[in-house]
Amino acid sequence: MLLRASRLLLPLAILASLLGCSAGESNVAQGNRDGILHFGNGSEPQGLDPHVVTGVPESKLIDALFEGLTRKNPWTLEPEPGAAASWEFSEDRRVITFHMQPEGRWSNGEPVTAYDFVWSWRRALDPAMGNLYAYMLYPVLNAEAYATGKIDDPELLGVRALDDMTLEVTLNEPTPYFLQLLDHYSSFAVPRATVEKFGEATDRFTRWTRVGNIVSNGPFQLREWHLNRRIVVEKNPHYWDADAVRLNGVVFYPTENLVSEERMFRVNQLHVTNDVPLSKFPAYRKLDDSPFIEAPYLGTYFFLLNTKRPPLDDVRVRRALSLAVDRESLTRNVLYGSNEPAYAITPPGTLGYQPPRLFSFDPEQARQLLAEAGYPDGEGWPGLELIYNTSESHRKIAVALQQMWKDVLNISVTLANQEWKVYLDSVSEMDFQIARRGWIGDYVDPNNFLDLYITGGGNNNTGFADPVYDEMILRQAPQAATQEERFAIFHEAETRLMEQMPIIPIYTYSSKHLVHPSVKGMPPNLMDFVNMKYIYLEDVPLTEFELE
Amino acid sequence: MTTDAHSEVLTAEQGTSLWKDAWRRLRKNRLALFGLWVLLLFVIIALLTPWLAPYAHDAQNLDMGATPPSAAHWLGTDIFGRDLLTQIMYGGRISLAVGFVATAVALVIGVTWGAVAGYVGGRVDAVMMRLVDILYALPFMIFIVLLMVVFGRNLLLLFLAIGAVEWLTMARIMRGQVQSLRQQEFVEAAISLGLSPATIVRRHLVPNALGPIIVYTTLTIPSVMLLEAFLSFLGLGVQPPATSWGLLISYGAETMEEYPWLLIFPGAALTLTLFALNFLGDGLRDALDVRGSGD
Amino acid sequence: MWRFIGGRLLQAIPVILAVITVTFFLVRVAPGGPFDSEKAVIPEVKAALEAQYRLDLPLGQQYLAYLRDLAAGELGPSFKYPGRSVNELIAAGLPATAELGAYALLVAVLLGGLAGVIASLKPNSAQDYIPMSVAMIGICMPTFLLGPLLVLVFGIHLEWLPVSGWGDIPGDKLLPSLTLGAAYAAYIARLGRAGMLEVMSQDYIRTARAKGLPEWQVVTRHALRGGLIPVVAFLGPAFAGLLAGSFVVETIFQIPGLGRFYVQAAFNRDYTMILGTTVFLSTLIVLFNLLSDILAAWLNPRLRAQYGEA
Amino acid sequence: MALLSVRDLQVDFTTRNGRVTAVNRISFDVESGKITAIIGESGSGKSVCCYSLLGLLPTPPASVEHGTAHFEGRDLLAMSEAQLREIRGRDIAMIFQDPMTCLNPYMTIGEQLIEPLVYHRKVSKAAARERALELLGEVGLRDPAATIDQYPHQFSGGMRQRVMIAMALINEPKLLIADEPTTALDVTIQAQILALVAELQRKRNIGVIFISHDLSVVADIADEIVVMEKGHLVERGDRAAIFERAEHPYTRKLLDAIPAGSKAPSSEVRDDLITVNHLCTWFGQGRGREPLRAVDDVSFTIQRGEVLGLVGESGSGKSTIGRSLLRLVPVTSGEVLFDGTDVTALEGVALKQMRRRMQMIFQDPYASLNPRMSVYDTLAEPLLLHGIESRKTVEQGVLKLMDDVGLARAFVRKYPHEFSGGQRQRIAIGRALATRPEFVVADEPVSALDVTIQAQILELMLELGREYGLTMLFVSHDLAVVRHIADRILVLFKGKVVEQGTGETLFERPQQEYTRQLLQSIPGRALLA
Repeated sequence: MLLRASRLLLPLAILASLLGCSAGESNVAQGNRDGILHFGNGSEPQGLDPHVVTGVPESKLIDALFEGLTRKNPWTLEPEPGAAASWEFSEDRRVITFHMQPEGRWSNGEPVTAYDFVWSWRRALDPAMGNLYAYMLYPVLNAEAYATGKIDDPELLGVRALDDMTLEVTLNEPTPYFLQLLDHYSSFAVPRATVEKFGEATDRFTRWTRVGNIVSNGPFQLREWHLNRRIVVEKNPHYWDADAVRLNGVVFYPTENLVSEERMFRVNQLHVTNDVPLSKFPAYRKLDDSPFIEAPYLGTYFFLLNTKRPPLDDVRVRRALSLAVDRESLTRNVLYGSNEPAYAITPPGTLGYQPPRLFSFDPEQARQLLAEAGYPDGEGWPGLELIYNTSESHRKIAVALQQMWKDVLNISVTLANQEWKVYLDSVSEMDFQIARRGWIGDYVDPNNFLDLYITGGGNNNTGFADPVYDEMILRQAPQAATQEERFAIFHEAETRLMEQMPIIPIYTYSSKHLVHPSVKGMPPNLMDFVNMKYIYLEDVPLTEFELE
Repeated sequence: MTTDAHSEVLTAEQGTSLWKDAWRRLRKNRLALFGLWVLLLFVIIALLTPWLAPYAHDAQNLDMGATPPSAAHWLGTDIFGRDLLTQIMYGGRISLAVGFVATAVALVIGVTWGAVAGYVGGRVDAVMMRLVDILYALPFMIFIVLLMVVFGRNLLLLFLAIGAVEWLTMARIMRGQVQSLRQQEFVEAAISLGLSPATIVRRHLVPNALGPIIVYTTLTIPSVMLLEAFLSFLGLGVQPPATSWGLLISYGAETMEEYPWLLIFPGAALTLTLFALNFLGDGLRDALDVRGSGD
Repeated sequence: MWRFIGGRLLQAIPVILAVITVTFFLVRVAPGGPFDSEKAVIPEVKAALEAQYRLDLPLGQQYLAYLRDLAAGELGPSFKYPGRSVNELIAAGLPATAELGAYALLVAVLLGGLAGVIASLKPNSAQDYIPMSVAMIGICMPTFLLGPLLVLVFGIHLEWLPVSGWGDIPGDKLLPSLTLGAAYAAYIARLGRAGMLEVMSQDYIRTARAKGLPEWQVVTRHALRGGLIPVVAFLGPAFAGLLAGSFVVETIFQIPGLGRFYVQAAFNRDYTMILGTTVFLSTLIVLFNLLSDILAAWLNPRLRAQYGEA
Repeated sequence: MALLSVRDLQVDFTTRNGRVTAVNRISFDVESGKITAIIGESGSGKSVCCYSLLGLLPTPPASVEHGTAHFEGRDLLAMSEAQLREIRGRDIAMIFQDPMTCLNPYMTIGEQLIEPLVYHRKVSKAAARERALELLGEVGLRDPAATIDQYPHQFSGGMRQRVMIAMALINEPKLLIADEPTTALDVTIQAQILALVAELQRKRNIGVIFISHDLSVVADIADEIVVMEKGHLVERGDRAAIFERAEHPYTRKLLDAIPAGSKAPSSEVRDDLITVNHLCTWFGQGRGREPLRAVDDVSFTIQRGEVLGLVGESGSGKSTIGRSLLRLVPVTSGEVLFDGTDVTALEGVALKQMRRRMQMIFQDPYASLNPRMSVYDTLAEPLLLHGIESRKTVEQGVLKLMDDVGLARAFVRKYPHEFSGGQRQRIAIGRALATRPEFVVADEPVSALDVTIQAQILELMLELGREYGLTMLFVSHDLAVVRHIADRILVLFKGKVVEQGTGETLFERPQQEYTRQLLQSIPGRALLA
């Protein structure tokens, strides 16, 4: 088929090349010369208003354009000065005082002040705004009450400006990870004058983020925005640390199609890809000086078990299912070894926290548990359905699991893929028996994973309810005196969780990118966080990526 | 000018109906017969797959993932280490069933609808065809998702969903045919004999409009097989470990550089079916066109 | 003629209205809402969002409000892209899609027409079988396969053409047009062949030959016009189909077109966007069907007279 | 020396059933300034013979096996395609049978007319157009300047044939081949076209080959006549020799087939089976336009057992009357009483029962039979529908019908396309008679047939009419045919009856100018007289 198609098209292509329609200088070559990074960004961003949008592609763009009070260091993930030059904690660690960057400027030259943050946080929490990420600011005093309309007075919020350069934030209780939240875009400041020029403060539909209108305080400023084509940002001369910014600009491409993105990279049209097709891993790994960069990612891939429905209401069945999964084989063969098997909900190594490991692949014990539950060798098994949202890799994992359960336990599990929104509906309504699920951390702390399973939690979705667990997560851990003590509580709680097995953890996520050798200053990290400020391009000779 | 000569040369042959006669003609068309045999072979293989298949269809061996063709696995294995030949055989069951049944659904609805609209004409025709226009313009994706949710997931629904989409074009073709046929005198003759409209449509119009319908049908079957893959992808239709040629091809397309055999063999199965169908369809059209075979 | 066009446009109004109505209620019945996301949404936030999009009103009122806006030419704000109106998104996506569709149609007509005519001149010979076999494969080769395959050959291995983009690099429009046009080229080849075979057996072709015209003039001057009428009748629906069906090609080649919006809107439950694109596309379908009828009439004097009278 | 001299021409066809010799060693000459007529039935090879001279036969299946054809000293059969192309349309031009299909419907007649001139003589388009206008006037087209840019469908059949003739003559050819140029036309038009051909031929002194199945057509114009039967030349000679001293039995058969004489009027007085009162059938032409009054206030009666002839040109409304009687077209006003029942008011079962009693035979035996139904199915359908035969006895019923209409029983499983036109018309008659009707409308049942077949079918209809006791409405444009079969004749003009009477009275004492015109158009009148 290939042969015939190419024969048919050959004359046309020859014509095209005669007309001088050859590919010309590649983006990478041009970019390396001019200091422009060509960045595969996954999909077209919803928008650029930090208080409106959600999602990863948006975060990459907003991180380049805006800056929160702090900014993560991409190597250490420690908060370092952003819009705030320094900060100090009160005795009880409930009050933080931020000192603004003296040279902090918006891209129109206006100074960035503490008042900007007060105004912006009020906007972010305003119920009328409909900010899906408002809860990121909930540790702030009265934030939740304000956001859910229980109080109307923004003055009661635990954020106020002492003067232009000083911002005081009061928390509900000491929150060790609070500084981490400050580089999430829902806590960013937006330019009040610009926003109000184009409409109401809480109007989601204004044009203030368009090219020519938008004013931002990050290392870059918006230059071009062609829907579904590219977004171009250029260096912001008013940025307080502009001297440290080495890129002259970044071009973001909405690369929806994995295969196309990889091909763009292969012909040097992209410096960095957003993702890598699974099947390309081996070929790229084999290359010398491989551009294939993989790193653990703060997220866990797992399956939700509906503990309200038989036979999954029996903990022995849940454990049998989990023990029958050969995670080693799965990650090695289906995922081409780019992920670590997971045996608990929390990814290993979140700020030094190590999750408990209670079990491993154990067919014998799995069979025994199932027999105890009343289904010896699968006899009398009522059947189960596993749902997953439409995706190639979800399908692969589900298919592999289905067969493992059949081989080990001799039980049948049927698979059903669902279109994304249907799947979301099924999960939130708990209209499933087993459902594929993943959780990506918003900040580096075990709490972000463990508080999912408190009784009635919005993201619980398993019917799991354990008052002891709730007590540990909601009461004991926040009041722990030290991080060690806190982690110990978490460890105990997670042990309880995994004993009752409302979820079957499968593997820890990893971030995968193809990164051109010329790109420097972009270390892989647990949050897959890209700090464009530190990236620079080295003019290395262009390579042809000859894949086998 | 040769008709006289022919009618004298030909001797009387016994047959009973257009269809028997068509079959007699078809038997003389070697390409069409080839098509028919290939299709029959595929159908027989599909029916006997549980006994013929070299491996169990869901037997995985993750450590043997994606191996090229070998003595043990003639067509290689997929990424789960499942035998590709087995997969193609089982996939054929689904694809052939979907292709034939869904197309049959479309055929029945489309031909009836188009014939009635074309024959009755006037306001009835206008309303019926506007309805077709409306269905054409509805967002297909939403429609499918809704079907899936309202009726759940099963193969029968898949047939209906595909049939419900494909009948539109069929109806348009049929209507055009009927409109031109009903001008002909033999239809007037049928009316003056006192035949009911339904009988006229069934006996006089439909058989004469079959040519383009058959050709369109042979084109519809393979595209239905691919549409099935798309729907299965959305969640309507077959679910793993069951598979179909369309699904195998779309999976194969993603790894065409690494594991070309995963694309080539299912693609070959579909292409072979397509050609067989086409030969058979052209042959059938010629066989039913009693005029064409005269000279 | 004007009367005929006017009548057809008038007929289109109830069709489009019905499409709007069915779609409006269909999307709201479909499971999953525009604000569902993987992480649980706070009820108060959801309520605020629904109020902003009028989703808190009774369904009937929502519908009437939508129709009122529509009458004013307003398709409403997009759910997925806050701050952008559906009008703006369609306007942004249309140029690329229309251009792609036009090129694809050009490819389809040129390649398909040529193949069909060539095949028809010597029926049942190699000159017939080869282009027709290619056409058959073309009909069945899904774009999701053909596109990557072409890119692999011409973009990656031969490095003649860019692998993606639209109007960025010279030549980047060739492969997408080819990919999208292939299936239609195949259909046109079949239609053209059948039409030409029909015409070539007509008496007036014999007349033309009796005049002593060379065969190529017989074909081009006398046969082509009649033989390609079925093709022309197909062009309208084909162009509408190209516009609505360009999603896969747009995704493969990273083309900033309407097709991506159309399909993603369905996945995102972007109600206004689904409705907007559907209204827009169904209007286009009606218009292009009309256009191809007019074109067919222009080519066929007998029909021209009929419409002229009616 | 003759303009064209054909010697020993043999043309074979390769068919699935082997080789068939369509033209078998034929020789004849065509002189400048003379009309040579080639006469024969369908399938006699007369057209094949002429087409082979110009290389217009598709090869294969046809092949010229033998012979020479010298045109101005050069052998046409030995020429290359390119050389032949030089001659076609320039030195030898053709006109064909059906002017409806022989003109390109997608081009204006002007474009088509100038084509040979521009191509062969390299004349400029403007000059060619001038010449075309001139010629169109010459062939009798009114207002050429206004009509030259019109399309063929805007012309009547006769006018199109005039255009065809102009197109053939535009290059001043030396030889004109006219292949049944009047067969598809009404008699009145036929007479005009024949006169035109004869006149132009005399004026330009060109040679003409005139192909026809009907000896009477060429009776007035042919100089030489060649008679062909099944590929063989059976007789040739000048006009007088053929018409007065024909020797070959086949030629005699052709002469005998020319319809002549009136049916003896029946003296029996019978009751009226059909009474038509003030029948109007109008066709709407869209809003705001005058309806087309196809049938305009027509009244007449038909007695039981009578054959009523209905004569008129195309468009006179004669077919519409037949269809109105059978409710095949909606009647605008008036009543049609059949045995006392108003047919126009019937619905449902009553209509179905009435249809059994009234049947129709159509003009075009190619279109009036369902191509996908065998003779058996076609005849069995009405028998079963009206319960005339049961499933068990239907086969006998079908065979009986075939016997009645003179079809061999062996053909029972064959399809329409396997039959000749005459045989098809027999099937159609069989179908109409299957319901044992009392009344039959025959709409030009023989006008698409060769004269010899025409005679047979007319005989058959007369015979069956007697046997079945049929009442018949016989519609035709040809007075000679109607006179032969009808007891009484109505002459129709523009939707109105202008004259009626027996064949004798109309022929002897026509009252109306229009009737006289019709009479004068009958070809070969001299011959009949």
